[in-house]
Amino acid sequence: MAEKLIEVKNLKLFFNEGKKNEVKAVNDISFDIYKGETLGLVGESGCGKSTTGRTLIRLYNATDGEVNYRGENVHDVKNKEKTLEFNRRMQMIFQDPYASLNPRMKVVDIIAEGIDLHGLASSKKEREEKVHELLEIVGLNRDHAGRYPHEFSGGQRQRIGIARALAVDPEFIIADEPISALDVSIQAQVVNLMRKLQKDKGLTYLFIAHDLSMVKYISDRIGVMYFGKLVELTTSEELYKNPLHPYTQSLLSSIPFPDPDYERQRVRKTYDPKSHQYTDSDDVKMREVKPGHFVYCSEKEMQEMKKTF
Amino acid sequence: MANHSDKRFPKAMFEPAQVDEALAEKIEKPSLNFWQDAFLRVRKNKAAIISFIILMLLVIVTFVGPYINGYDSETQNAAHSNLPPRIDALADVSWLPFEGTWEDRNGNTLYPYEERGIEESYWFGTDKFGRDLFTRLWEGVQISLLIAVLATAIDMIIGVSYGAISGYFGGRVDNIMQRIIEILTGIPNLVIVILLILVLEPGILSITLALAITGWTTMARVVRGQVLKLKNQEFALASKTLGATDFRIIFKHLMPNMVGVIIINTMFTIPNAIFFEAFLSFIGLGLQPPDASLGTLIEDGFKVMLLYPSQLIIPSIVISILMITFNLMADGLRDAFDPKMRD
Amino acid sequence: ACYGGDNGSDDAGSDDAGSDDAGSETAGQELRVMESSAIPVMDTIMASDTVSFTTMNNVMEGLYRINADQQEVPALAEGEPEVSEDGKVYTFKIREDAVWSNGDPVTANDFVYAWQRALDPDSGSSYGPYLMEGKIAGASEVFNDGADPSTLGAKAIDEKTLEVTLVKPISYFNSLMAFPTFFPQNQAFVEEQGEDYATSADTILYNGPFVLENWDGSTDGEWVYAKNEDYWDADNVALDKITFNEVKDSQTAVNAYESGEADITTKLSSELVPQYEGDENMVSWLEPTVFWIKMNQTNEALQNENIRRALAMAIDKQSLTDNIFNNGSIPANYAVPKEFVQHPETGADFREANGDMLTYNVEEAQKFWQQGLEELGVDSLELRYLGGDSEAAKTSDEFIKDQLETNLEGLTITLESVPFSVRLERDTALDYDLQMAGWGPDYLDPISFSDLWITDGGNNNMAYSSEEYDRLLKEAETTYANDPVKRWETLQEAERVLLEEDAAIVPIYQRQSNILVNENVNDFTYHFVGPEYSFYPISMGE
Amino acid sequence: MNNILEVKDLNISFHTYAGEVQAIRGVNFELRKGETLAIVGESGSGKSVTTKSIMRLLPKSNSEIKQGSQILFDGKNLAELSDKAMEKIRGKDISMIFQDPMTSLNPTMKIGKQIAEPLIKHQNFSKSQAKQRALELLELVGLPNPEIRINQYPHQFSGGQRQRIVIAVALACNPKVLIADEPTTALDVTIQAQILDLMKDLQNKIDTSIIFITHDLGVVASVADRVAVMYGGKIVEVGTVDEIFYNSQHPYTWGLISSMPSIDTEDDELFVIPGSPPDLLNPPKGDAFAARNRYAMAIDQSEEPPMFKVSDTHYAATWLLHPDAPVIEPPEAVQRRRKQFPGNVTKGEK
Amino acid sequence: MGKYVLQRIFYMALTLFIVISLTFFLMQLIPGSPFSTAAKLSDSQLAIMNAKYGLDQPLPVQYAMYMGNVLQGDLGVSFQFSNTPVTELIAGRIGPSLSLGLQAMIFGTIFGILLGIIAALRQNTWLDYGSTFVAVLGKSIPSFVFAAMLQYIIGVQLGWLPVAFWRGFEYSILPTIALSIFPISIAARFMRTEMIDVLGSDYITLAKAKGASGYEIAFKHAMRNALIPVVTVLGPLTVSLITGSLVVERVFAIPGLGEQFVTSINVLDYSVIMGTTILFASLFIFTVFVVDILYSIIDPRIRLSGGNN
Ligand SMILES: Nc1ncnc2c1ncn2[C@@H]1O[C@H](COP(=O)(O)OP(=O)(O)OP(=O)(O)O)[C@@H](O)[C@H]1O
Ligand SMILES: Nc1ncnc2c1ncn2[C@@H]1O[C@H](COP(=O)(O)OP(=O)(O)OP(=O)(O)O)[C@@H](O)[C@H]1O
Ligand SMILES: [Mg+2]
Ligand SMILES: [Mg+2]
Repeated sequence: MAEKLIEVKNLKLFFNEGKKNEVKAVNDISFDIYKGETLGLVGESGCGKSTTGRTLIRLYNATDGEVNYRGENVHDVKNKEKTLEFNRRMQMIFQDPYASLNPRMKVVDIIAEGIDLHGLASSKKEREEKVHELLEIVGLNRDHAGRYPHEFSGGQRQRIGIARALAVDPEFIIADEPISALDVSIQAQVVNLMRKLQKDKGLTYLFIAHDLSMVKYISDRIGVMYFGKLVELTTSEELYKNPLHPYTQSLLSSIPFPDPDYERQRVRKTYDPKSHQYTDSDDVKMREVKPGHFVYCSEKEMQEMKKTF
Repeated sequence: MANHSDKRFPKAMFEPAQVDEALAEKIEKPSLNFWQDAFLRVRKNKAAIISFIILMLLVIVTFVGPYINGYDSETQNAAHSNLPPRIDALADVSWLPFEGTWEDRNGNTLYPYEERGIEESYWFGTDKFGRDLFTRLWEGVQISLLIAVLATAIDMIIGVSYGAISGYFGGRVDNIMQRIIEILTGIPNLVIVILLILVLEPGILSITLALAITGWTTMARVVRGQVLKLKNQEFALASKTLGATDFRIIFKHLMPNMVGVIIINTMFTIPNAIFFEAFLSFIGLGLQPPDASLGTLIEDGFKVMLLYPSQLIIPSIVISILMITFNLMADGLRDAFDPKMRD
Repeated sequence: ACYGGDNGSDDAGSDDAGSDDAGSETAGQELRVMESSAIPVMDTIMASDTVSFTTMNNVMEGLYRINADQQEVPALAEGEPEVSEDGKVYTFKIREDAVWSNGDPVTANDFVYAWQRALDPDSGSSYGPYLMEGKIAGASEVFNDGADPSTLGAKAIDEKTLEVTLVKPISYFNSLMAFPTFFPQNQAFVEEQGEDYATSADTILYNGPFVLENWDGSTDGEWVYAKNEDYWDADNVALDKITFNEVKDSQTAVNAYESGEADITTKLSSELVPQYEGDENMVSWLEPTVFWIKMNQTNEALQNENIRRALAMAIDKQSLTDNIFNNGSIPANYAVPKEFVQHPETGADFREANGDMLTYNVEEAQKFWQQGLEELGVDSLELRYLGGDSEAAKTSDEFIKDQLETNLEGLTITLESVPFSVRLERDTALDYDLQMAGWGPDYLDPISFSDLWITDGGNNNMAYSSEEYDRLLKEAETTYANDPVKRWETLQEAERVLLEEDAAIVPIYQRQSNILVNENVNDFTYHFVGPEYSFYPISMGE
Repeated sequence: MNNILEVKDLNISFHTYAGEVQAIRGVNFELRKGETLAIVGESGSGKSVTTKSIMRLLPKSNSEIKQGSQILFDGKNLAELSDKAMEKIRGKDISMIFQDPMTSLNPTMKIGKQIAEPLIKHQNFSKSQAKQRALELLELVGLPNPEIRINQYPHQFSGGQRQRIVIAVALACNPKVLIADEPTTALDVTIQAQILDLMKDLQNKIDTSIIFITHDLGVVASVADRVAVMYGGKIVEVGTVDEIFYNSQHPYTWGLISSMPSIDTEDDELFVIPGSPPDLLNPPKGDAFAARNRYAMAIDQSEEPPMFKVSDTHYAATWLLHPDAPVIEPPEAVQRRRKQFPGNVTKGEK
Repeated sequence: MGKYVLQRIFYMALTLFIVISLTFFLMQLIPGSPFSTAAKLSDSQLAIMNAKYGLDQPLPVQYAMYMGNVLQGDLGVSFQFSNTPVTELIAGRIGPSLSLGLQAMIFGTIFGILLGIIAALRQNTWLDYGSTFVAVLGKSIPSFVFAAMLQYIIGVQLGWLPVAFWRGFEYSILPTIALSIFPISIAARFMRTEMIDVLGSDYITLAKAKGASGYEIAFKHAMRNALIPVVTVLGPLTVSLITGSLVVERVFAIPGLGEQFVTSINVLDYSVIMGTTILFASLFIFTVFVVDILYSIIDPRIRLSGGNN
């Protein structure tokens, strides 16, 4: 595959480290993101997806492990220019649209902030035009530029966040549930846009979401997280066809379909982490069960999985 | 639900048509920034506007006042000491205290103008040196306004930045900066001021310096508290991921979210400074007599509060008007900076 | 601790009984007084302030006491002392019936002990040396040179006989004996209490008309006198109880007075006086305190007598006291106050003979001014005026500045108002041109004013030096020491030299004290020097 | 009909500096006892505003419920109720799950307390009972370690966890009407399914009526009895869930259905409704959707379409249903999508 | 937390040490000595006195001696009240100041907060303006005027309450009111502005949705979120109030510390100045610490260590 853009090695992030209310939000995960691909990240809510994303972009300092961007550990960069450079290349769409918008700033200034910071517009007019363009890209209209965040609906706020991230022409975007608050048409619009940008500019995404059909549609590969751990990682096709980890299976069985009749009859699988019955001697880790298909399992489980195909 | 399908429309109306989006009227509004916007909004706050007008009138009077009645503020005339206010035009309006009389402790009315055979009228009366209080009042207000501006500037420049930096960077920086404030506050003001008397000539410069040494610490601590509260909010983080410098985050993102408390605190700084000045003048570091300020006029008037109440009441009314209009304007501003408020 | 219900009720019962007793006792005469400060010290040798002196004067007693007519009358002294021919040795008999509140008799040794203590450098008394040096034989040696305390010229001849030897004859020595610094102390008691002596009402012995109650030390803002039944003259003390409160603000005092919470106010600040003009409850008296401007003669311009004279005559003092202060203070055209001392024989006031000097006269002043300027060869002068930071000081400073600048063309005055400690420091360092200062005496004799201005005198501090003046003072103190009339005239002559000839200082005003005294307080008694009030003559009633 | 809630001619505007935003322009619907009404629609079309107005929670300072609007609950017009009376209804009879869980929780109050509060207030629970119940609720919404979590502050939770807390708050008092504004957007599908089950349970037990706002048509299919589709401040189509999924009439509904990717969508591009949403500051004349409607007709530009009846339960506001209008087949994408529905497949198999 | 507290205690001690040292030296720069104010001392007497109290020693020696004593809890003796130990002096005077300050603080804070909350709830109504009016007047009319008017009107004219002195609760009412005007106006003004901010937040809407009454909203939900500036300012104000207010003590003839301190500076009573400074500074420093802790209690998002990551 193509060049590695991001390499995450044994990343750990614990909140309240060492205290009795310690939370192991991200507990030793490793994965790579290749240039130009979209890596989907799904998993139970609260399993550490946002935290992973936020650590990649250095909003949190990793407790342990590395995040290499083009071979450089982002947590080591101290130099100002480098930092600014990273900030432009790597962007984040926040999960919480409202909290991430300054209530005292107008939409135009929120979106243009990146433009201003990185000097991407040569004149006021250009700046304004860029903002308008971005607004339209995300399905808002230019009149919205002069309003304040509280005047928007949830989905509209989300789109402002997206426009803000896009404004700086980043090459890697961490999108933390960027579309969950949008109506399907706008979702489609945003996803189309992301795909188009990816095609045109070779953008790379870490796409965190719950809507599995959307994740599947947009992602090249998908990682499944459970409780601070990455439990399965493979291409999206493979994941849907051959979910190996029981949590993944449970997840897939729960996808609601837009068909009332079907929904009335659906059967779900549930996942109970105790079912693994790991013992201390089991060396549970990510194992490549099939080429390109990694599962978090013990040796014994791997053998069993292998038997299925 | 009513069904309108029976209503008849011309057939032609059901022809397919392309609706041009651009047809929808688009009124381009001038794009204003946060501050301009706030200004526009403050204009709609009635209390603020009335306050502003009163304040402006007051400022005008302050600057022309000393020249309109022909007295100057410094000439002493002991024979005319402690005269009550008398305005000839208003002397007959009984509910206004401008008849030129005092009342003594037993409720007897005294007629000092008549008793002393004084022809002139002093609109706001005279002080114990027989100086015209009308002229002195406005000159005093000028000085006090200057002090207010100074104090505000110090608060804004030193206090706000200091607090913001301390709170934002946190950790060691905060630790050191906060300890410095503690030290500044811990050393008795009076000791510092007395030392200043020794090295400085009295005057505006000394007042400024005295204010600059300690006047801003409350502001710094208030701002720091707000910054601590705001700095970890998502929107600040979001800006950080865009590469905003700390400076920018502080001033563009956090500051607009704490204008409220900054304004309020300034409103406390101003009267503090005005009376601090009076105190400095009293101990010899502030203004030199015969110069007066609102603060010193009030202090002087206070001493004769029961005998010559107008000497206290008039300057007190002026400072109250000043402060109330200031505050209502400040509230207006505060609301204007809050985009959630109705237009 | 035990909180048993029974115990508690027992306690309550006995408390009740106690307060009943107290109630019947205090049903008598009670007075409520406001004082300008708490009592800083109750150790007689350590006191240096009016409130302490006043308290001591009422709860203790010395050989003499000043009465309502400002005359000294024997107190602990049994009649007048025997005075030696040369006027240097006084022999006092001490009353047989004088006792301390612990029952001990007051003895001659109590005086000797107290005075020796006052001169012990380790005790840190300031008034001891100040009042004894140069007056009582051996005082200076004991204090400065570490001479044996027993060499002090104060001896107990027997239990009730005290012999005092002076350095020189002192005509006002008896009145000095009314000053609390010279009060006796009970040696056994003082030594027993040690460090704790006089730190609260319980650690003091009393021998005066009252005893102190409820006083917890110098921080206590409220204290009480109770009648001393053992006082030798207790029959003539009417009041049973006096309550004191510290009140710093005179407006507050007036308010408390007006609302009936107290009977006697502190001294009224000048702003309050006009309100009570003509009110018969306002008691006013002219204090022997004079305010003047010192002119520092290290300044070349002020060495010029014409300039000094011009300054002295250019200030309308009458206007200051009448229009600005308006509190009964009077303009001072003299250095020794009015209504302070009287001619030893005729009883005429000091002022009667000497009259006014350096009175306000603008034309004259301007003439002198021009002349002075010519002599100096300048046409304008700039002088620094060191003022105080008290209210009255500021008022007069501002007025004087205006007067001088208006009346003397070419004069610029820069006001420098500084805190008291700074002013004194600059006074000592002669770091000023003009300085407003005042002086209140500690004993009733003109010399307490006159000796301020001798060359290098402790309070001169303005480089004034006149051979003539020094000579006159020396004469008064030595040659005429035993000739009161001559001495009197010499001191008057000295004042003339100081003012009329040399125009050395600019006298400004003499202060008047005003206080409000409830109308049912009879025989309110104030004093000019040392202790301010005596309460024992007071009685309550219509 | 057993309507627990009836909204009649609801008009709501916001007064902003830019002018009057006419967020809701004549909304009518009713909610029956025990049913789930799903509201779907364009983001910004007024779903949240409508539901907030039922609770009378719009910001007082700049919103205005226009004269004539009626919100009938239990025979009372909520639009005109006093604040005091409203307090009694809120949280007890009607409760609401807010869209933005991050900012909806009080940052300085432990979440346990936030859940317990309505219990103590409306159900007269004691403190310890309320705590017990709060623990149960947290368990029910699938939050692990509730004993520890109950004493934590909102910022210590992930987005989805907060959403679950908000749900717990809303469910606390067994409300008669539950308004759920995108309650599961931040949840993974397994938890989402749990939550949906929870709501159904509630409904079965106490006959709660639910207004369910969501963008996820899958969820709609799974929970809704009836569906209302909103666009530009109006309800443009309403019908039973089957009618909307299998026989939708409004071109906007068609657009929505076409835009959905399904698990096996392979297209390069997802279908998008062209154009941008109407500007509610100056709402367009006629049909607000006209500008984006492939099938727009001349009349759309001047006349607002009324609700045309499709069946007793199915109405749609589009001139296409006018007898004079040309008969139009739903776009091919919709037809294909309808066929693709897994339910269809199973139906076919049956 | 424990570590943080320990660290702060160390810094508190350090700060106090610096304050003491600086005050010590600054004070010595003021010309004069405590004895020079007694004009009647001759030079030789002065010298003896200075020697007695060690004031003739070189400054560093004096300093070392003083610090040594302070460490042993000995604050020296007053010069002005001859030989009274400073600790005794402060102990004898702090009582009235302390109880007055606390009363004023408690009353003022409660009343001020109420006033501020009412103003915020009824923004731009006459209630709001009225509360602003009260708060502003309280601050713009100097305290000496206010205190004197209270005394004159309520005490003298109406005779409702005692005019002066310190003899029991009744006597403390007027001075308490006079003092409380500071906390009232501060609490009212800050509360108003912060409350208005807070009342606009989503979580207040949620609280309303739960059926909380106006009272519950204001006090249970909004107040705490609005408290930070109030706490910031009122904390240290408490210290100034309990260590004595010159003006109020003077007007109501209350034997408190405020008056004492000012006099001690005027007469250069070194040890009293130092003693009072130590008292004030340590209380102040401690209060600032408490305020910082309060921050993190009030708003759990504020982290105590305040580290910047
Ligand atoms: N406080 C406000 N001030 C001005 N306009 C507002 C305000 N609140 C909402 N609006 C506007 O009202 C319209 C409807 O908003 P609403 O929140 O109901 O949308 P929604 O249908 O819930 O959308 P979403 O699915 O994105 O949450 C939007 O256009 C929005 O911009
Ligand atoms: N500041 C914090 N302090 C303590 N714990 C935290 C903090 N922030 C997050 N957590 C915990 O860390 C875990 C992971 O949170 P994270 O936000 O990464 O979840 P997520 O996978 O994004 O979930 P969701 O899909 O619900 O957004 C959660 O259990 C959360 O409670
Ligand atoms: Mg998340
Ligand atoms: Mg919404």
